Amino acid sequence: MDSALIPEGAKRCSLPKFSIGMAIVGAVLLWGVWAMFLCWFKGLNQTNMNDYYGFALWIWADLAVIAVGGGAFFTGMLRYIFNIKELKNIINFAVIIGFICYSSALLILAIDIGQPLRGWFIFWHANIHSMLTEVAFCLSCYFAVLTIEFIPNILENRQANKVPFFHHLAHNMHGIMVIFAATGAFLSFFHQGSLGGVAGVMYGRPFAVREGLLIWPWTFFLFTWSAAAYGPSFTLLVTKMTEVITGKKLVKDNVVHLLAKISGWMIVTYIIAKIIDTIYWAYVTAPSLGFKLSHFYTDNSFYGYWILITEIVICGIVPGAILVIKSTRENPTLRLVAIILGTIGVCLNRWVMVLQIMAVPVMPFDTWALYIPSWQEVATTVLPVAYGIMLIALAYRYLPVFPQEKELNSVKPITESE
Amino acid sequence: MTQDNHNNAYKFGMVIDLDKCTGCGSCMVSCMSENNVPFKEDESNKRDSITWMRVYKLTNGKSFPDTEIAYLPRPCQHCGGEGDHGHSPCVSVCPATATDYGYDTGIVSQIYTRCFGCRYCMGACPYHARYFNWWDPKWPEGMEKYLSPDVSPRMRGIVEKCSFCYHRYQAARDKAYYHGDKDHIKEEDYQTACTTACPSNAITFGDLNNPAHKVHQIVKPDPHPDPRNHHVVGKSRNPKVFRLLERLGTNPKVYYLSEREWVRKQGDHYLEGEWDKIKNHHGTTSHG
Amino acid sequence: MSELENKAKNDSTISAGEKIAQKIKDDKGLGQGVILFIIAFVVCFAGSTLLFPKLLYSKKEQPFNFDHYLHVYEAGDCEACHYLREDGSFSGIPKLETCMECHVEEPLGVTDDEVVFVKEYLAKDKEIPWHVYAKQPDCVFFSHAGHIDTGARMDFNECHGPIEETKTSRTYEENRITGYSRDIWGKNIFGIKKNSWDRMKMDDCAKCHKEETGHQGYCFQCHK
Amino acid sequence: MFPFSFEWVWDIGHMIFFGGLWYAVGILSAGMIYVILKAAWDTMSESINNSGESH
Repeated sequence: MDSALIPEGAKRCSLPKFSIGMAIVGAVLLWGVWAMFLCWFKGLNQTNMNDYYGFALWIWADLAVIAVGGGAFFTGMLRYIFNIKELKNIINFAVIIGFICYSSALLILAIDIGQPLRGWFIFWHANIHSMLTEVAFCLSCYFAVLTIEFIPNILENRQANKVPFFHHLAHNMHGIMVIFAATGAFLSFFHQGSLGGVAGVMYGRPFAVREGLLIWPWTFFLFTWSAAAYGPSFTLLVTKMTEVITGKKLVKDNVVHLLAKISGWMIVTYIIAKIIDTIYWAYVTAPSLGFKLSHFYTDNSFYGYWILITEIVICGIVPGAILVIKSTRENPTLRLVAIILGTIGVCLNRWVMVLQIMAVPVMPFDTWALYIPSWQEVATTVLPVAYGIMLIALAYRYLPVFPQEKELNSVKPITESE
Repeated sequence: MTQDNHNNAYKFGMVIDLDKCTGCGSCMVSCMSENNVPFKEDESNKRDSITWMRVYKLTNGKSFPDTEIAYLPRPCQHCGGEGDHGHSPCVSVCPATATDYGYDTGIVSQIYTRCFGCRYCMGACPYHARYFNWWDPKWPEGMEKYLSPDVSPRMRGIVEKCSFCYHRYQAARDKAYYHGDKDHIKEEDYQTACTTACPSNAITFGDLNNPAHKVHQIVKPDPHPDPRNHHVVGKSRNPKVFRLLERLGTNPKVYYLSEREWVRKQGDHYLEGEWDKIKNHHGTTSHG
Repeated sequence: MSELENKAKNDSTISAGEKIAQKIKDDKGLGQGVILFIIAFVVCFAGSTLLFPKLLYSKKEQPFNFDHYLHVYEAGDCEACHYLREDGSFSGIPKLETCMECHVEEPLGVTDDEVVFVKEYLAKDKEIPWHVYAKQPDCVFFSHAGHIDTGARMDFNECHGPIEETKTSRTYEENRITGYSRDIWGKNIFGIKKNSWDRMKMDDCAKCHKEETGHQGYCFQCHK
Repeated sequence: MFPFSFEWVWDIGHMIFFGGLWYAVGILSAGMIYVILKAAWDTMSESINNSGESH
């Protein structure tokens, strides 16, 4: 029915089958949208946040999607600025994932603020000394960059490309993409960093505070580094998931291996920096404020040392090692384990740097604060996932996302797919 | 406010005698009614109800018969920030400049119509002095007529906190203008609601910069940075006076006074053996 | 085959740029398009400048007309009714009690407005619900003591305009969204200011403070 | 955000921060304008060339 829209030579499942899949995900999306409107019209009392625990589950989701969305800027930087040719086979998909992540992040921020109609104050009345201001500016600008990077791919749709203007526009945009990618890399560097700075500058919170360079605490650099390290892992993970669901091979192994290798080396270097940072914080920064490390990890039912070990060893050193060593990297199972662990690791890091901070008591006579998210918070956190699945499905069905798809799937007919 | 006023600025502060405090809660009640704090339908969850002034209960952790109790009222600490330069934990992080540090008074403001409710300041404040309006403000019927016209009520979705009853400072300044001496607000003309309401006179309020004010005489603030930690300024030279979490360098303007060592020790975190070294260290000079 | 194509075929040696220029010149629809654009622009412009303020502001008449000119003449000066109290606070618009210092239960004149005043308010001992042109939003603290003779020695015309010369009370306009008086945002929809009293937004306060004191002020100086 | 807004101060911090911001915004918008104009130009010249060659 919609075969005229489907990329030439590509096999896609039937429209009814596709529609049923979309309807199921769409139902989840609507649930999230309903919760979103509840938060907007009834206020943040719909959540289980309180004055002790002022950041919700979705703020973690916000930081996490931005972190894993870092694959777009880093892959883009490698493709366009360092001119690594192989990556052109995955850059489209990396951009789409980035686009989903960043649009979700902006949406979450719009739900999170208590007075959404005043959201523009952050731009208009900007306090440039606040890390959050830098986040807002760079996030919005970088979202514009991702949109610009996504547009040519949309215009390459079979029907759209027949319009001469669109054809030329897509072609010309490819021509100067290096400029957009460079601007994107610049913006990304700062907003990823500023998100890390958000926690690092809170000198009233010994669990979060870090010393640093000039105005930037070390978390600034660690966040940028970790997004660049784990982002490509997430890109690979989503590619793998898409391959499993569609039952097709979409990207050649050499491309996957290259990106995995880059991600691996970035993870290894990051985790070394992270370990140094953790040790310095545990043995110098925190004790200078009167805190022992055990203060942050004991006397409560949830935040134990396990979280530190999981983040650094299981989800840091392990995936880093797997991806760096050639034999394990080229083993599909181990590689999958590594990219899953890596994605969990960076998400866990964001959880620690935004929510655990709220839980740790600072005044000596104060108590741990724990909270359980309400269904509205869960629904609005699931919302971006449903939205992401729908957008990827639509993009995969109608846009030439994977340049190698035709070549890889031309020999034998492939099973039906979504 | 002229620039030269910057030089002989006020620095309003408070000292609370924890040995006099009985934990009666008068300060909390007077604060709420003075500052138009709204009610919640169900006030049983204290973690999302608004209490600009909150009384904490401290114990020495010993079992009967050695148990001792102290109460610690906690208003906004009006931090001067690291080095007392005005970069308070909350002010420096607010993305929309909805809160600023008044260099003329040392008071940290909160502008309700500017705040858009990102709650970053709440995360940055270690004292939990900032409160979010989770609900629309509501008062029992007819009670809106008793609201103070000098204090702006707050809307849902924004952050609020103790202002050291700033409207009383504004009124005192008007009075000083009328009497032709705008640069000298009398001690008795500007007192916060909690200070005047405390039945045991535990709270003393005034200008920390003015040696004639009682608060200055009790605290004897050291104008020089602490040689052991340059972020800390205004340490008390009175050995019985301490501030909450002084080592973080937030430089609060609320001081606490207690004869009891275990109470003073609860003001901050100390590693093993540190307290014994630190407890006798006060401002650089003993005469003040 | 269109006229354009003919031309292009006949004259294939000229460059692409010249062709496009020619194409534009030949396009008879262009003139109509330009006219349509201008009309649309004028409609939108007029709509936004003339209609929008009408939609945004509701008009309210004062309870009855008040003759400032006559009252200043009779009472001697402004301070007879608007004065500073001893605690430095400002009396604002006088209550009925102050009016009754002169209007002792009987009219002093014969105007219709005075009839309304006596019948509706004086006889019923009811306060007059004046609409206050200069009323600032609730979050604003304004110190009269700090600005008039006791403080910065400003003339009240600077903010209120020549109100002592007015014989009638103008219509009060209220912003339907914010509920603020139109005098705050200003009469001119583009925010152009001719007189110092045309507008009283935060930026206007800050500008004067900056000029006079060297600092635009900390938030709490003017907020509550 | 703009030099006429209340919070603006002509200090080094504002100049660096907003300098960087407006620089990035400027590059992005200039790039997009250039690309759109060039695409329009290409489309027009192509349509003229094609119509010329089609006969």
